[in-house]
Amino acid sequence: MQVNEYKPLIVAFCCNWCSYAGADLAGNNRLAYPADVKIIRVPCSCRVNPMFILRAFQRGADGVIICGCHPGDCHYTSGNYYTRRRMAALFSMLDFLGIERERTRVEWVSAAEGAKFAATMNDFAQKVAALGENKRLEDLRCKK
Amino acid sequence: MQRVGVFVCWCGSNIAGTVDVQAVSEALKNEPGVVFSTNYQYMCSQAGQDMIKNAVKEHRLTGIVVCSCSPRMHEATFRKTAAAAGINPYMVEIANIREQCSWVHKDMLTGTEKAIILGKAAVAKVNLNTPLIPGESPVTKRALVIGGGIAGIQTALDIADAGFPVDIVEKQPTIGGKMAQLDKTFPTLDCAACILTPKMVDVAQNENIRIFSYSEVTEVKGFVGNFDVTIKKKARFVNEDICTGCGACVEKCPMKKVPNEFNLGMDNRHAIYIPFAQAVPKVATIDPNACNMLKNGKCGLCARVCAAGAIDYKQKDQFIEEKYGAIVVATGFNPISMEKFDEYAYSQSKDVITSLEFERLTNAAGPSAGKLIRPSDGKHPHTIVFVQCVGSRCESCAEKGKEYCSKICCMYTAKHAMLTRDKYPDTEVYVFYIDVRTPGKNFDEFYRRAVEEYGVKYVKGMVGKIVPEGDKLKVQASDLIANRQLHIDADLVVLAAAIEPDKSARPLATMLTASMDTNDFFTEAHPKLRPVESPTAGVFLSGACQGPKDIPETVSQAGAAAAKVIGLLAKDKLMGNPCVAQSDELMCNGCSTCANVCPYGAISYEDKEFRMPDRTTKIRRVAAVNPAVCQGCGACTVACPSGAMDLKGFANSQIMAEVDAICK
Amino acid sequence: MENNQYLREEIIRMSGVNPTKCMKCGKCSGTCPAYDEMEYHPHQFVSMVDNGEIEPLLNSTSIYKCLSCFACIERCPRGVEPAKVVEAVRLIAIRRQGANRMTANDIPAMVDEDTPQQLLVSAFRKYTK
Amino acid sequence: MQKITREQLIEKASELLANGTVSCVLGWGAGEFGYDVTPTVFKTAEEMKTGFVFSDFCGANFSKYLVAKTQKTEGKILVFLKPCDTYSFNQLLTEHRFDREKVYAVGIPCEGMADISKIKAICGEGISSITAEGDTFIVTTLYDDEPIAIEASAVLAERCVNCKSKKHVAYDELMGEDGDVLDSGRFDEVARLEAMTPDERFAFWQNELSRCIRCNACRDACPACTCEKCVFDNPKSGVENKSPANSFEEKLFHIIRAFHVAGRCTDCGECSRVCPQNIPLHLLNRKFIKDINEFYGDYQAGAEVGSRAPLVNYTTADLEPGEVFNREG
Repeated sequence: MQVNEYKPLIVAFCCNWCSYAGADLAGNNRLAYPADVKIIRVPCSCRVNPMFILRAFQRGADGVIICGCHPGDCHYTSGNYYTRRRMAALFSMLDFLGIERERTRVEWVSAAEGAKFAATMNDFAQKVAALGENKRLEDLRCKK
Repeated sequence: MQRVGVFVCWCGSNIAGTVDVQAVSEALKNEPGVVFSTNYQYMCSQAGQDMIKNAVKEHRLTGIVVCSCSPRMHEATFRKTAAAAGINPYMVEIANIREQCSWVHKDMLTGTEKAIILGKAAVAKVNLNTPLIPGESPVTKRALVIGGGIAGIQTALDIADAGFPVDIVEKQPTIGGKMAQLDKTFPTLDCAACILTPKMVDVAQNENIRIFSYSEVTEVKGFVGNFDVTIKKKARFVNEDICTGCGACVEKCPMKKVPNEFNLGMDNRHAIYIPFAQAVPKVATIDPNACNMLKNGKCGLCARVCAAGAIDYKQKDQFIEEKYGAIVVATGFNPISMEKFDEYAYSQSKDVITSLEFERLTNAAGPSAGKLIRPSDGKHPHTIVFVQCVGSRCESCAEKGKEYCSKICCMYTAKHAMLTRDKYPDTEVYVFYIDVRTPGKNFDEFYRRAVEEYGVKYVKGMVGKIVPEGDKLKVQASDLIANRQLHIDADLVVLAAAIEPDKSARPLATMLTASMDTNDFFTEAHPKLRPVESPTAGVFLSGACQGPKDIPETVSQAGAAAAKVIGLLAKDKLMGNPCVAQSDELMCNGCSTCANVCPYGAISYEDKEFRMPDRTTKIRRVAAVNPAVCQGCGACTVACPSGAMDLKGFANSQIMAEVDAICK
Repeated sequence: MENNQYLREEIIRMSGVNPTKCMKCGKCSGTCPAYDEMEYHPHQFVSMVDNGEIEPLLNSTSIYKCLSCFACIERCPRGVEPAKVVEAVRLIAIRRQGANRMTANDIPAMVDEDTPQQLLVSAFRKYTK
Repeated sequence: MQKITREQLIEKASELLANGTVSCVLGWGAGEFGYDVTPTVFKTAEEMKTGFVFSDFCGANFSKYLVAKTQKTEGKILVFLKPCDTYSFNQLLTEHRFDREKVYAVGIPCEGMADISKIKAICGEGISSITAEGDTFIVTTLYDDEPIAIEASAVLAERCVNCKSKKHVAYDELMGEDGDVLDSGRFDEVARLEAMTPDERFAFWQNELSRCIRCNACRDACPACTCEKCVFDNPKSGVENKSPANSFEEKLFHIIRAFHVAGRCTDCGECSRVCPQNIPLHLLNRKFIKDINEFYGDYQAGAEVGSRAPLVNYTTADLEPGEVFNREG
């Protein structure tokens, strides 16, 4: 029996208009998800620079998830379409470097989808926890 | 370094029930920059706000972190509090420890731990906040409406009624647009001219409205509230101010074999012409491609018969520059070309016509004076086949048709079929359809009337092929319900051609930096919640330029666009959102990547001179963001490889600081 | 294509149904319990009658497969009453000389112990004149 | 061996200098060793005769130097462009990085360039001269008495083995014949890595990237890296690190660099050519190119001026990031 259960650290970038409101709704409805998830508010999912994601990993995050409005519903018309392309390319690249693909995710959560937000976070946290601590992104260069 | 004050709210037991607020305020005391930290039962209450104001004074705070409910709830409240206390409202950050912490976590330990981390992130961010001041810009109280169809007319009338001057730019010699060409209108069957022409007269007589007919917009500069627009008034070789529209010139003009575009080429007009009797302005126009006088200097008859002396063969294109606060796009639509639909023999037979041509054929002012005849031989048609969805919902043949539903065809086809059966009960009328779409008030009832009362034969299935044979059109079609092929000898075939945005829309969108979809329809700022605004601030959408729509819908949208324009023009000054992008000129490469992703066209480029360390100067292209247009999405900041572009209020360094604080 | 306007009008008169009211949604056929037994289905009856194509219906056994359960009438969103159309076509067939589906001589062969008498009576009424 | 000779290029340059078409020439100048070249500006035909080099070692893509040189030079600059250089040239024009009017571009054919590290792998260090004779290089070294003969085809640079195009997409004048876009196997190595398990891939990159010394040569040679100031040199960016402070940063650097050039990288291969540690950096770029081609349709940066790069574009029907992996099955 493990006494000290491993707790992953998860950074969630949420767009102000849909997903952040969706997270608020999850709160309003008291839908629990792990406290490991820490939310950073951004105006739009397209504000998320790949550097923020890598920085989070660098500083010890075990998983990073980006949430935005559903495609077609972006408050800024097209922001999430750019997010979709950028993150598809970036995540594919991280996979190419041998980093576990389950550590990154993009999910569209509308302001009405409090339940989806909580469910997504539960699922993501569970998957990241199963992977264990993020070592690869932290120390790729580690001397042989 | 900031002097940060931290205020942890209990929200009664909403937060305090799961988060040890005392521990949070204690823990945050030790964060860099924090000089004061406290907690209180209800921070948003008057007492709570006073506590903040006093602390600002007492501890000379420059930044405030409130650990409370969602910023979507009370960010505005606490910003006002900060302003009242004399510090910049954008020096406030909220840590959301209610919706995203106390309400979703059950035990005190985890709740408190997380609240502290969220608080630390907010402190880290506020340390990097800078005071932001929303930009102000004046508003020119004049609107421009581009397009003088029913959409433009209604928008202009509504804006003018509110007391603001409006200019209509129409590329044709008269306003009226497509509606002026129609015969009757569904579902009430009132005649289009009877309801449109009074509005056209209203426009002409309204003191607040100027009409630039036979004109085009050639350049748009500026931004919301402050557009500088150049309008080209094409030479019409007639002095508009003195022409009385008597028509004597038209009668005498010897050049009478010019295809009449108003009747879609089904009859001829003169080289000098007034498009139709109720044209506004009722002024003659000389077609320079047809007029002998303009082509080779021989004739001059119209000048001789004009009692007013309005003919001016030397007239030149005129360029007018005007300032506007708002621009409404109402460029409308056209039926697509049928040339490529060989299967319907449109190019082979004169008796295969489009629905718009059918409108002219049944219009009392049309080429046949309203008598339904076959264009080829003038005979009365007995069997008429209507084909719906010609070029609509046509995904595989992009060069021919359009993938979208043109929306209006089902209804006007029902109207045509019904009117035909009404006036000529001896005709047999077939309508071939894929679906009959009638979502509108009294629309389905209208279509059912065509079937039930007027005996129009609706057949589910498409016409596959039409072959002219003798004086008949052999129509081969499918009846999907009976599951068989039909062969009909028709006298006349009417194609419900898909509609597409006017060709002038694309270059106009470029000028306006307004975005368009792949079909060249203008995109809305939000498809549901801001349907009459373009994402480009100050540009509004009216009518079919935004998507296929019928007259009632166009008029409602026109009114809605006018309301938005009035709302804008009623303001003396526009306050911007200060959280906008900003480019650091020293680092900008001028590569245009940011402008590519900007949904608002807020980014422009200029060549700037820079002094180099070696005292030489260097001219470089750099980006400049117009803060009045930028909405602050941040798409450009990620597109920018050099990091020159940053977003105020959500700067790279601020978000990175939050990441660091969370991950530490 | 056959277009028997006389029979069309006759069926419309007999049934009191206006087939042009049909909007071809197919709900009648969707609800019909005898659908699998029929060559022509309720919606086709309505549409074929409207087109004056009566002969194929008269020659089809579909007119006898209709149970007259009236589910189609119950469900039709336009009040077209397809079963009445079927009934009218059936009557046209029965009224033709010697076109009765059943005669009294056919009855004994159909009787078994479980068959309620009422069924025989109603079938006899329905398939003869 | 190159079909076009140094003398032909000097002759062309002299002609253009003499008739005033150009005021100077941006070309390959002799480097420290016989096999390395350095970007050099020649003002006269005489300067060219002494210092200009054109050989099988002139792989360097000088299009990015136009950004700085056009700013400093009066009149037009003559630049010789191999087919792959023309793509970078166009990409820089797309990004408004220099004034097209200030450049006179002469397209020259390329038969593929030699990779000095492959030669060194055969003859070791201490190369004192390399001469080309037909399809053979004659290499003399300090340590061998006899010159060593090497088949040119055996030491062709990887990027030339997998040459994507012999077609010039930009020029004012063309010397020799134009070629075609080729069907290269340039994505084969990426595909090979993709077929590995994540652990194998991780091990592969750990091995490669752990050699990185953050000399920034890849960035300095890359024709897409023409930023006035790189984010990694900018204290305000929050990721400033001129030299690595912790073990993660090489990776951050290389991922971000590849991401910043994604959709803009023409796959010229300069990054790998100049890497003193022989890290196959071009594979990162090719991964992005391969993905972009597969996700959003074929796109070749620089093929035309003014095209919109895939990552600054979108369609409403794009695949979801989560589908990227499902796609592979």
